[in-house]
Amino acid sequence: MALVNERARVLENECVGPNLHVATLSSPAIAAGIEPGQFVHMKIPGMDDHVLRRPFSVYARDAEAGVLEILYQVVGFGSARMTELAAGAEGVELIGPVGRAWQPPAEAKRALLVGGGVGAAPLFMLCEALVKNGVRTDVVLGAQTETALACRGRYEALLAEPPRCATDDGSFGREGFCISLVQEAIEEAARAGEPYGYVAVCGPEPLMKIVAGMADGADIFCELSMERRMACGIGACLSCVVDTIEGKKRACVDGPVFKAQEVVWA
Amino acid sequence: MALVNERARVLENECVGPNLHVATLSSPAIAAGIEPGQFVHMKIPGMDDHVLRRPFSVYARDAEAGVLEILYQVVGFGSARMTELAAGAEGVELIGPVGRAWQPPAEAKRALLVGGGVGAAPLFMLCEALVKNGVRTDVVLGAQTETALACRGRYEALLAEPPRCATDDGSFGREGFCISLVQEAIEEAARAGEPYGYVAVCGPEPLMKIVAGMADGADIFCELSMERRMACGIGACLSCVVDTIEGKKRACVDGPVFKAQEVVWA
Amino acid sequence: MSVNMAVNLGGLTMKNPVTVASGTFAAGREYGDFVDVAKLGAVTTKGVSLNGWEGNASPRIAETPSGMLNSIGLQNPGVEHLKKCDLPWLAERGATVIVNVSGHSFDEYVQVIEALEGAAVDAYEVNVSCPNVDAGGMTIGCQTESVEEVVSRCRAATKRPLIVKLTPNVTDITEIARAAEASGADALSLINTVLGMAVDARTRKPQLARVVGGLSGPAVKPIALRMVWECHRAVQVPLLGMGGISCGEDAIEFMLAGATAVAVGTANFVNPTATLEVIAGMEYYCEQQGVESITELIGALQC
Amino acid sequence: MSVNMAVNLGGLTMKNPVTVASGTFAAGREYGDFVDVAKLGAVTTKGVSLNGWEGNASPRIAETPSGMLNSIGLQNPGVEHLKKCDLPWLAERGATVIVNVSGHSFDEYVQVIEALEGAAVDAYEVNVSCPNVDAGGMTIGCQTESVEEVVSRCRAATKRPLIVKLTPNVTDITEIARAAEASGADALSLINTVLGMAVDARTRKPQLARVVGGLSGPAVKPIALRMVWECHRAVQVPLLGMGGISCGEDAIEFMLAGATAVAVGTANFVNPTATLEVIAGMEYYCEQQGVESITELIGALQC
Ligand SMILES: Cc1cc2nc3c(=O)[nH]c(=O)nc-3n(C[C@H](O)[C@H](O)[C@H](O)COP(=O)(O)OP(=O)(O)OC[C@H]3O[C@@H](n4cnc5c(N)ncnc54)[C@H](O)[C@@H]3O)c2cc1C
Ligand SMILES: Cc1cc2nc3c(=O)[nH]c(=O)nc-3n(C[C@H](O)[C@H](O)[C@H](O)COP(=O)(O)OP(=O)(O)OC[C@H]3O[C@@H](n4cnc5c(N)ncnc54)[C@H](O)[C@@H]3O)c2cc1C
Ligand SMILES: Cc1cc2nc3c(=O)[nH]c(=O)nc-3n(C[C@H](O)[C@H](O)[C@H](O)COP(=O)(O)O)c2cc1C
Ligand SMILES: Cc1cc2nc3c(=O)[nH]c(=O)nc-3n(C[C@H](O)[C@H](O)[C@H](O)COP(=O)(O)O)c2cc1C
Ligand code: FES
Ligand code: FES
Repeated sequence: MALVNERARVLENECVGPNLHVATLSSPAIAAGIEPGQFVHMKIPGMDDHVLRRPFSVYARDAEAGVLEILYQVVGFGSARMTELAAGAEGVELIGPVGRAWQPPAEAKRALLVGGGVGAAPLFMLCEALVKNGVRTDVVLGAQTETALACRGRYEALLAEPPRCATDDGSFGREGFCISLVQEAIEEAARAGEPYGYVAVCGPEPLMKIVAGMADGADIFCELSMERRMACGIGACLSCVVDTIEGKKRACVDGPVFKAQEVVWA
Repeated sequence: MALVNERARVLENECVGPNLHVATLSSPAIAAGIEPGQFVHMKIPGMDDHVLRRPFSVYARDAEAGVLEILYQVVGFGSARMTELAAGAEGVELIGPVGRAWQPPAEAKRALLVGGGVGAAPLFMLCEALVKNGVRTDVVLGAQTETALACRGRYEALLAEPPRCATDDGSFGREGFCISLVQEAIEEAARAGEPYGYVAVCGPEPLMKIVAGMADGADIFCELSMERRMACGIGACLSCVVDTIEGKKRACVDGPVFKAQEVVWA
Repeated sequence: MSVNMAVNLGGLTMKNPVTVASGTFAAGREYGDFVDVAKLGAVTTKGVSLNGWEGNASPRIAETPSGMLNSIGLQNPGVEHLKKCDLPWLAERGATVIVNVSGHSFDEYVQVIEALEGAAVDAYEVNVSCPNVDAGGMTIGCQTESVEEVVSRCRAATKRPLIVKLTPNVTDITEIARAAEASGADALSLINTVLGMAVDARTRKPQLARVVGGLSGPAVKPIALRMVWECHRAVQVPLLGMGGISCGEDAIEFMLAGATAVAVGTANFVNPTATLEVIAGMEYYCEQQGVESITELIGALQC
Repeated sequence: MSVNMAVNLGGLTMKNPVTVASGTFAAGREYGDFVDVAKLGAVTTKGVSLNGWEGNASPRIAETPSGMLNSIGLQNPGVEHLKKCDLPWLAERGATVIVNVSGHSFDEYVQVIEALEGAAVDAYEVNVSCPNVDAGGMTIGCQTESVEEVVSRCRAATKRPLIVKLTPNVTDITEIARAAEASGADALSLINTVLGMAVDARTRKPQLARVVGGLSGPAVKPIALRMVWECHRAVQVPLLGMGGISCGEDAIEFMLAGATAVAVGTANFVNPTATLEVIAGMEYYCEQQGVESITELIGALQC
């Protein structure tokens, strides 16, 4: 759909984990059009000395109610400011829907989604779509600690099998990074004769790089969502480039979802 | 008293006329020490791209309750932002009490106070003090229109004779500027054999200049309160100088109240 | 009252004084859902070189107080791509087009202009803020000699309006402005970004991969205004003012200081319709102040 | 863990790296209710000339996005007043004192220093951003020749640490820095304010009576950081960094970029205890990062 710059109202803004919040926004036009993996470029009110918007993936949407959810982590000034937006707050503006959505191959019968930290959020709408299309979907989630596995409940409710989880402190699921779970999932699926036809990963770059490598090793088509600092957020300024085998591409409109094989890692 | 930088809480913030508001602030230390004519240098919250405080005279105070009132006019970004501070708002900081207070001569038996626009506010505590000391006090107020005579009610309640008023549009009192009222008051007082021993004026510079001239002509000691853009507000930066017969003086600490005869007009 | 918003920028007729700052608006297509390019005084395209440049490594931007740094490094796909993809798109929509020209050598500037002479271009804006081999790897725009050289060579290559875009990173901008004027510039554009740097205290690293970058946005507005005012008093040619313009009032300030036209850059990022709002804000100002033609404001500062 | 905060700025021992920027703190007395001057690494006094200057007309300041302009014009009551009123007050309180020196001629600089040699002063900061008769009315700090001249003459007049304060309004700050170093500066201080201007669109007047003024505050921080970093790589003498520092993290950024000490200026205006908060913030950073001596951070930027 065409881009819009929509004034959004805050309906709810809840703390859901350590430095983790979910903002629920009324933004009907974008809610109607947004696809899994796309993002919104948010003007946060009350940031007069900050000249840039902030990009956030959409965690969930209700097209009929005209509502978007964003799961966000407090990492700096803007995300901290966001936590102060009370229900009813005006002044948020969203440019959206922006960017390349996840594009799972139509022929993939089984999919593996890997979310590290808040990277679990941009995969949720993808997961819903895959499940709806009858694709058998497994999810691996990693986080620092149990309470940071903020999306786990929703994935559990959606999936036949609960997501496999790892926490750095071992407070839930496997202790350590989630990478071993990914490797196991890929191997198990292959052994069971139902190999994955698609891997989608979102999280810190080192995680994505490793998962991309594993998918490549197992010959599975893999996509990932890249984060870059963004100025315009709509493809004009070339702030956000990612090195790819075809040269520099813009994370905002050529991505944020890239084919893993395209990406040239730093 | 020594200067403090006091965190003040907003107790009330009311619109009292066209672009005129009264903010009531809890600021016990300053409320205890402030004298008529002194001001506070206010840090307004939510102005991150504005690096300066804003100076405001104190309209009224309740030393026991620890409360200050400020009458302010919306003229720019900061004063507009102030109107958004709801009761209970935190984040205001006040440096105070700053500056030279009104210093009516002890021997003055009768005083005339002249307030143009919001200039009526910094004279109110002076008026209270004069009345309390048994000085017969007359007040002349000028404003654009009736509803802008925001202090009138208080002066009326305080004084034996209501203030003489003029409005630009004639909606209350005399039509036109208040200067003719000042001249008349001075002449009447002289005729009645009870001449003024003190004139205090606060308002736009052209008004103050004319009133100072009238007082000078009638040989009455006159003080006035000068406005200058201020950075530090406490005498360090020399941003706020006023030309005087003794050279440049700082409006923030050598003023804001100056003897009229000292001032060299532009 | 209807305000006459048209201005003439050194031979370039603009229906209103507002263009975009090169590099912040690509060639307009990305903003297509927000801004009808025909409504702008002109579209200034992203800097273009002969064969295209890769630009710098990421991160390329950082946010600073009321501003941002960028070290895009003039990434662009080359002049042929501009001719094939962007200029026809702009022409179809009736846009007035200023092409911002870059080069790593004096020859490259001329080659870019030559390549564009047959195309739908209304004016050139020569960006002298590029580091350049002929200038010993230094920025051309910092020395009068290299400015004179590149401007006269570009001048010889075209009869179209030639705007020279100055860098603010100099001791005396009027000296450079006069050199550009003397070498045949029809107009001057200023300011380009101010060299700056941002540091991440926690990681102890520069925030830009390139370490230093160009500062833009409201933070630089006072610097830009000062330079426009200085140049207005130093040269006869008209000025295209920019640096931190986000609203109509900002634009009016630039015109009062001496600009004939203005460009909106960084403001597009936070507000994709900033250009249109600047135009509307300028018209509103004129109506309020009884200004019949916006040209009355050029250099009308009272001091 | 207790952090060693002491630094040595070209022979000046400071108990911590934080001083105030000249002109923003007078000689400390006005801030007496907020800041114990003995807690600061040093107090840098307002620029002083031989017989005192009147300064410019009002309005002298204007607020700009994340910054302010000033055109105080170095108003000061002259060096005798400083000696009689301010230096004893500072000495009584145990402050380390840097006196910022101004002059309208090269001779005047020397005379100010000579007048102060017997007084309780720990170092001089020579402000080369004054317009000067010997520099043809131009700012001394913009040309290497006049910088060399004034610095060598001041150098000859004192054995005390001589800090030279540079102006950012130059094409290449490293050239000026090298000239100052070669002429005997023990340290360099940077940056002074950036020349700017503000316009009131409604009245069509400049906001400053003097039209142009010096930009300071957070807006200039990226420019200041860049210049500190450039000079750190160009000269051996230590640097006193300033420009928009408002919190400990800002100060750390300057040290990482190459500053040995830092000054807090405009931030004092909005927060009268800014200096103390900067010191506390720097200590906190060091504790968090396991830095035992703050000197470890000088120029420790990883790039
Ligand atoms: C396509 C995309 C989708 C994203 N989705 C989410 C999400 O769903 N939930 C979530 O918590 N975060 C998400 N992020 C990261 C989010 O944009 C940053 O956390 C946020 O911009 C930080 O802003 P700040 O003001 O708090 O931090 P600051 O560090 O103060 O920001 C300074 C500047 O750096 C930029 N920046 C800082 N961190 C990042 C980052 N990781 N990626 C891109 N720019 C950054 C900011 O946008 C800003 O311009 C996404 C990023 C991208 C590019
Ligand atoms: C000693 C003193 C007492 C004052 N008392 C009152 C009062 O009781 N009520 C009231 O309404 N106003 C008072 N003023 C004026 C008040 O300070 C300004 O209206 C206010 O600063 C405007 O801020 P702004 O952000 O709305 O305007 P902007 O125009 O956005 O402010 C820009 C800058 O200019 C300065 N400025 C603008 N107007 C003035 C002005 N008239 N005087 C000084 N600085 C100015 C601001 O402080 C700021 O630094 C007083 C001023 C002084 C010096
Ligand atoms: C992301 C970005 C890219 C830019 N690219 C160019 C460019 O290609 N050529 C050029 O002359 N100026 C370029 N500039 C400078 C702008 O055109 C403009 O001079 C500067 O940003 C000041 O205006 P502003 O404050 O409104 O952004 C760029 C600026 C930014 C922020
Ligand atoms: C009001 C004011 C007065 C100043 N006076 C002087 C001065 O007398 N001598 C000097 O060398 N610098 C002077 N400066 C410059 C500051 O010392 C400092 O270099 C500059 O403000 C940048 O630091 P900041 O952004 O922290 O304010 C002055 C700055 C301001 C804002
Ligand atoms: S953020 Fe501008 S091109 Fe991607
Ligand atoms: S405001 Fe700083 S001296 Fe008055």
